[in-house]
Amino acid sequence: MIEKSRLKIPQPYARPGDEPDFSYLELSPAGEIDKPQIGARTRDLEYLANGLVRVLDDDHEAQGPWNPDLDPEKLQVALRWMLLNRAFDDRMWQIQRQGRISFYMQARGEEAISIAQGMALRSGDMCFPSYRNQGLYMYRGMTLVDMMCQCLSNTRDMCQGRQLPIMYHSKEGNVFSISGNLATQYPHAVGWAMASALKGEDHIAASWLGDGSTAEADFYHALTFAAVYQAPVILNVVNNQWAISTFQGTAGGERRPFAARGLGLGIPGLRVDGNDFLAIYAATLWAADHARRGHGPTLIEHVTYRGGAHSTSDDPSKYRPKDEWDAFPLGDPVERLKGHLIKIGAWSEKKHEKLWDECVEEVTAAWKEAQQYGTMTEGPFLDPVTMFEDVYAEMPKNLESQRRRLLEILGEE
Amino acid sequence: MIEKSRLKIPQPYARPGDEPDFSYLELSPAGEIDKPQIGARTRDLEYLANGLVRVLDDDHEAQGPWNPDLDPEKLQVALRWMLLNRAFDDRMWQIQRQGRISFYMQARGEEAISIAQGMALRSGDMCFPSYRNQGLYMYRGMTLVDMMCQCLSNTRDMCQGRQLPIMYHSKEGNVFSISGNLATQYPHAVGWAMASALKGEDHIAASWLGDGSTAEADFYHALTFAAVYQAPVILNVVNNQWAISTFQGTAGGERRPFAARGLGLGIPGLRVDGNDFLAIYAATLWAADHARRGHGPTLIEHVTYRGGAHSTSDDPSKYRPKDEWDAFPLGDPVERLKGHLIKIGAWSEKKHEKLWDECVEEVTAAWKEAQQYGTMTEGPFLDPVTMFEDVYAEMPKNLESQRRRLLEILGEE
Amino acid sequence: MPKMNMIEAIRSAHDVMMERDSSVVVLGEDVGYFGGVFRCTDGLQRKYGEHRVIDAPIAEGGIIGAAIGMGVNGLRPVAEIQFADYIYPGFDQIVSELARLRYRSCGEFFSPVTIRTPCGGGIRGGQTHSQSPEGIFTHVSGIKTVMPSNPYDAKGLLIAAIESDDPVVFFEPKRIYNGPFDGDPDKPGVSWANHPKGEVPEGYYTVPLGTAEVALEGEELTIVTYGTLVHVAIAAAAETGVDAEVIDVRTMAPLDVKTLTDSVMKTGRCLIAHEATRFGGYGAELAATIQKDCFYHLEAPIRRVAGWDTPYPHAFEWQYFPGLKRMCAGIQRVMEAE
Amino acid sequence: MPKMNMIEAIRSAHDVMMERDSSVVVLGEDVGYFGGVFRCTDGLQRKYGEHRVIDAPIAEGGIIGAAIGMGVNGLRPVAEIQFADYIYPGFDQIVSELARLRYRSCGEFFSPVTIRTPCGGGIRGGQTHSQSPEGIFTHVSGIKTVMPSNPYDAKGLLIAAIESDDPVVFFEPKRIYNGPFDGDPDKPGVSWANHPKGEVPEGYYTVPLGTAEVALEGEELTIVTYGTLVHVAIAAAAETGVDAEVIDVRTMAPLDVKTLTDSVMKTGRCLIAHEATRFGGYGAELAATIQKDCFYHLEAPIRRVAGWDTPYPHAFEWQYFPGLKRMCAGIQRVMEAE
Ligand SMILES: Cc1ncc(C[n+]2csc(CCOP(=O)(O)OP(=O)(O)O)c2C)c(N)n1
Ligand SMILES: Cc1ncc(C[n+]2csc(CCOP(=O)(O)OP(=O)(O)O)c2C)c(N)n1
Ligand SMILES: [Mg+2]
Ligand SMILES: [Mg+2]
Repeated sequence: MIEKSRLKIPQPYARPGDEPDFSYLELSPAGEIDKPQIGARTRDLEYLANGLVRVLDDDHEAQGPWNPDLDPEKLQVALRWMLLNRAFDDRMWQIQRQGRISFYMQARGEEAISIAQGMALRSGDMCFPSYRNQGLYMYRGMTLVDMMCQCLSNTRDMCQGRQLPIMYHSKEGNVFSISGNLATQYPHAVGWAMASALKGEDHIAASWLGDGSTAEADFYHALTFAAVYQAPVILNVVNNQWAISTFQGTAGGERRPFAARGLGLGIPGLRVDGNDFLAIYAATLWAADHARRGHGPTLIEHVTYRGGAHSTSDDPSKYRPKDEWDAFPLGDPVERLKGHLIKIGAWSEKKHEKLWDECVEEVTAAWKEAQQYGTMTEGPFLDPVTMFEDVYAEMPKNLESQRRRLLEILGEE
Repeated sequence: MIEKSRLKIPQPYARPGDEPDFSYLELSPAGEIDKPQIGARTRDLEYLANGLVRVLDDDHEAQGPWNPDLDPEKLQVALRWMLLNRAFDDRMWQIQRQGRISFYMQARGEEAISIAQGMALRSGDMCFPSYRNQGLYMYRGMTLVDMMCQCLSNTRDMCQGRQLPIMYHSKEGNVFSISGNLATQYPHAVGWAMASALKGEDHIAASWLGDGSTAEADFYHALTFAAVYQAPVILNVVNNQWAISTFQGTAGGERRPFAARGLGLGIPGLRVDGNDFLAIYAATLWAADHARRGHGPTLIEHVTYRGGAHSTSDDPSKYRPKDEWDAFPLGDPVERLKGHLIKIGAWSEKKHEKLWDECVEEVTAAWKEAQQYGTMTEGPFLDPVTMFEDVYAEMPKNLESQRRRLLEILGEE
Repeated sequence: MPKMNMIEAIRSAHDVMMERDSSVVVLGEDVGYFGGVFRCTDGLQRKYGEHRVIDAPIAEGGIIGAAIGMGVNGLRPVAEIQFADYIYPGFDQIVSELARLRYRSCGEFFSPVTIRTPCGGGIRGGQTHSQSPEGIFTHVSGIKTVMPSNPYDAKGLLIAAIESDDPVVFFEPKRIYNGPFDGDPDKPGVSWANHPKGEVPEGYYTVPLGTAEVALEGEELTIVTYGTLVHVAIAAAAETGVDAEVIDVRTMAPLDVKTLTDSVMKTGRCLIAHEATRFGGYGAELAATIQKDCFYHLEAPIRRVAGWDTPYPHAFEWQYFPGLKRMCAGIQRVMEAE
Repeated sequence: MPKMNMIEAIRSAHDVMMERDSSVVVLGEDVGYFGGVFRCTDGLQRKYGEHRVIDAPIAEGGIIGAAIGMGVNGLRPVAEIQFADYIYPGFDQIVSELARLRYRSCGEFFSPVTIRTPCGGGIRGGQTHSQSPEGIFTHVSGIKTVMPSNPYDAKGLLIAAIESDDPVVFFEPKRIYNGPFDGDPDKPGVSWANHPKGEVPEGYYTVPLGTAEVALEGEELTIVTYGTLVHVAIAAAAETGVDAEVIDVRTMAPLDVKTLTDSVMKTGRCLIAHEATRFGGYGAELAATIQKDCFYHLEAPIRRVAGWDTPYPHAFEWQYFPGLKRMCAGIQRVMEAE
């Protein structure tokens, strides 16, 4: 009975074998989008959801009202973090491929988001990240060794072996615990921000999720609560065009940008070039200011591209053109920041190479150290009976006796 | 620690003791809003979510491009259904107050919506109503006796005593079963519409929920699926200003109208005077046409007022001004249609009174008949062991044996 | 000692805790200005303001999700879900987040949310205002599940729940909000005023989570139950003349196994009763545990009296509800066995 | 007879039903072009087109809600939830709508949705890719709950589920997608090719819902289990030398009580095993029912071997998983009793 189907099934612009096609992406030239005053009426901000806030133009120059005018030194620092993020990902990917950790997810192509926003937020602001925000943990003080130990589930693992690799958490750094369940952290960020406002503090919260995850209920719950209580929160949608094998249109991104998703609730949306460090930084500062001054939430859509596989469990050449990233009109965030620094005379290819080598070395050294705390095959190992801890604040009797039982069983070995 | 709270807590415009205040309602004069062509670009339809489609002006004249130009006879028929709806509600309310049914919910003040939309849709279109759409069941052929028998849980109850009063269903009339859970029917309507398109049929679906219910996940799921697959569906938000004790701002209606809720997904929104029969009829025809011709979903917000208590379980004078309805600028839908008919010379006060009396009599006669099939206190009674049926298509063993057990226990009496 | 019904006791628990601890905030549908559809939060907003007693959008998932975030930021949120039948939209946030946060972050993050929700039938609520879904929560590690059967316990357990750093799902059997109920709907309503557990201290006290209570001492049979059915069990003991011991579980998870098994070892017979549907319900866990620990003391099979495995039908709620008659029949069956 | 692993068998069930019945449609995350993250729908979109194998937004609640509506409009939707751990956002639609629709409309409306979802651990998935939530569904009247343990049953049960006018939640133990697994992760992987239940007819056949199967005959002890643990139980029987009868429940609800109780009446001893956490799990229902019906035949308390009452820890999955060693210990304890 389906032959006569009139249903519309969204189609990605290119599948394996097709020419990559990003003509669907509506772009604005760098510098073109106006920057509104903090406190402008929400209705007057709607244009921001349709345009694309860009600072870096194709010649690597910073343009227009969103240019945050950062010192070259600060930009060099940013570049270093982005490179470190990439070097870390490269290495961990390789390590997973060697079977030395069970799983991994990269941020390749999206590094500018975590680093720019990490830098634009204050340390007292609380971050509720998704699994591609490792850069946030790094920038906020988590050592590479600690991150690797988490991925190894070894004796220094902050998660004590309980979580899949990459599911970090950092109370100290004000970065929340990553969940395997998509989008669930979004309403937490809003609740956290509401509490901050209730306490009369001026810390804000920020959260991140992917284009695909916007379809989950929690995304909407977060928008609703944020709008109703004008919670001081920045809600980021990282639109990297893909959600595993489905393109952003499957999440409803075809007719209006994700930045517009909150307009119906009166939440301003900023659509930002997600591969442009300066634009992200400026947009985040704007949204943070907006929130901190009591004007409520902002939704930021970062237009970017998932440069690698979804995770170590899939092969993207099965569902999208192999060379799609090369054709992505917003390029590679690392290359673009580098190009800008070179353009303004604050960087060189040579320095860049050296920095990259440094990052790779730093990662190598960390990996050496991390392994000392144990690997999947070699000790020291975590004590399995720790698995009964932290289910509750105090261990109840059923867990105590199960713990004893496991000890008995392990003792028999 | 909360003394310094900076959180915004939404405040209704009036509470008991306050002067009613509807200045927050953005109104447009009748006839002012343009009527777009079917197939216009979604972006060009955004203005419809901000304005208010009205046909009947304050002098009871029909104005502007949305005037559906209906025959007076048809309008008389509509008025009759609206009056019957009101007479039915009045009576059932009274009956509940006498303790003869356990619960009731009225549609007072919202009658135009069910009747106008029931009339504008085709009989093959499928309706997924909320609990204030009794008018839809009536218009689509359910007899008052059947409705009363449902409310009585008597031997002719279509629900066989399983459901609270008002939770009707009508396969024949293409009106779905009402759920006690808010908003759950919304994605059903979208799935139904998707199936219709898949089968190549041109039936559309329609669903209804309240302003408060828009906060539920299912509302958003429905919007997302409808947008992604361009499902032929009309999604109605009946904004009657209140959700039990909370005003529409608690659901996020303060900054943008509910009609705008789907704009971020590219779903056109029509904000309609929900007490204006002609406007609702025209808007529904437009949305139905839009859907049937393959242009996908429309969200219609009906701006109306809940004229009565939420249900027989609450007393609205505890949370809103007693005379708030009188101050509601869009009036009473029955009075407005009546006024229009009188204005065009097709009606009179006298005829109206007579019609009302007829409706009351019809209700009285139905109530007499309905009671013959049993009341809460007097037989005939339904057989309680029917409660084990329809849990599954065939009764599994555990239910069979529980059924026997109940028979045993009842036998002991 | 003041007399309180369960609604007043619950309100008083809120009041005591909001007074003592400024981090306690209340949120839910209609809980603020209106004071809740069952009036459990009545007067709190007037006393503590709109910033501590917050009317929420109708989104159970959003309420629980936001409460988790508030808890992470140092507050102690008490969230009301208007009916237990409407808790499912928040189920993912409860199971995947609230219950798991402490574990997955090794205690670095946790959120001490208390979720209160009225459950059970007997008020002509039909299938969507009568459910008892506790058995779905008891299977979820990381949360505590509580159901009081009287005003004294309700207040003491609720205070303990709010103070607990663990998340608690707190079920309130709405049939006994206003008075104990022995399962016979034809009798005139009884008030808590004459019930010893209707005496409730004004101030602060706790009933510790994780402790069952012997509600009636006896030697011949143990009835393990909770919520409304505690009263039905006591009435049935009187009606049948069986010298039954009635145990009020109070906290379903973590379970106070010892109080149960001590009793069954003494009596040798056990009946389990709850209002929720039988199949796969919490009573199964009770039966499984008791048969294992008391096997050599049991003189008869453990039986369950429970809601039938159907939705809760509006018109037949008294045929559905495991009332006095079915409780008596259950007692007799267990007593007759052997 | 063709050899299939469980993935192929599941795919084949889809294929057979899509071929026979044009109202069968498939929807889920990544099920279309990509063929599913576990490849269970691979090739179906190529064969049946994008209108029958539909890539859905990442919204489990939306998927199930839309599927219900499709079912009401005459389709037979098969929805995949990518991991059972992610079924909770759809829980309300399953419990409040899918399970209740036929009942509340007295059969006028119903929706024959099948929800497939991979469950269980043993693939290093950590706590959010390893859960076995069947016990939460078995308590919900109005849905059927199924978990096959081998390719033959997987195909036959899935066809029966798709054909059923009742909604079915169909759990697929992902650890045995590619081969049976006796619980020892250090042994090399085994394929279904050499297993009798790896022989799967190409075409249409059904395994009726609601029937358990004796997977291994024996006289001394009954092990009641399902899913992956069927294989662990059989291995443990061999390892311990106990003449155990292993019952594969296959359909958890409605339960085929007779096959279980016949066996336990014969053997007099019973061990129940599942991978889900023990407390409040489905094993409790099995124990409660069996102790009641077989009380006078039981020579020892019924014991449960199950996942610990914690989330599923990534690094300790083999200490968590109720593997060969714990199954053997369980057998021994039940055999030693008395
Ligand atoms: C509730 C839930 N459903 C499904 C999944 C499985 N899953 C993990 S990642 C993913 C795709 C997410 O895509 P997107 O949100 O765009 O993020 P990206 O991976 O592109 O960064 C899916 C479906 C999950 N983890 N949680
Ligand atoms: C999931 C769910 N949550 C809560 C309720 C309780 N409840 C019933 S009606 C209602 C208010 C609904 O308000 P609105 O959507 O505006 O509809 P209205 O009653 O105004 O027509 C609430 C909270 C419910 N029935 N279902
Ligand atoms: Mg993505
Ligand atoms: Mg309303």
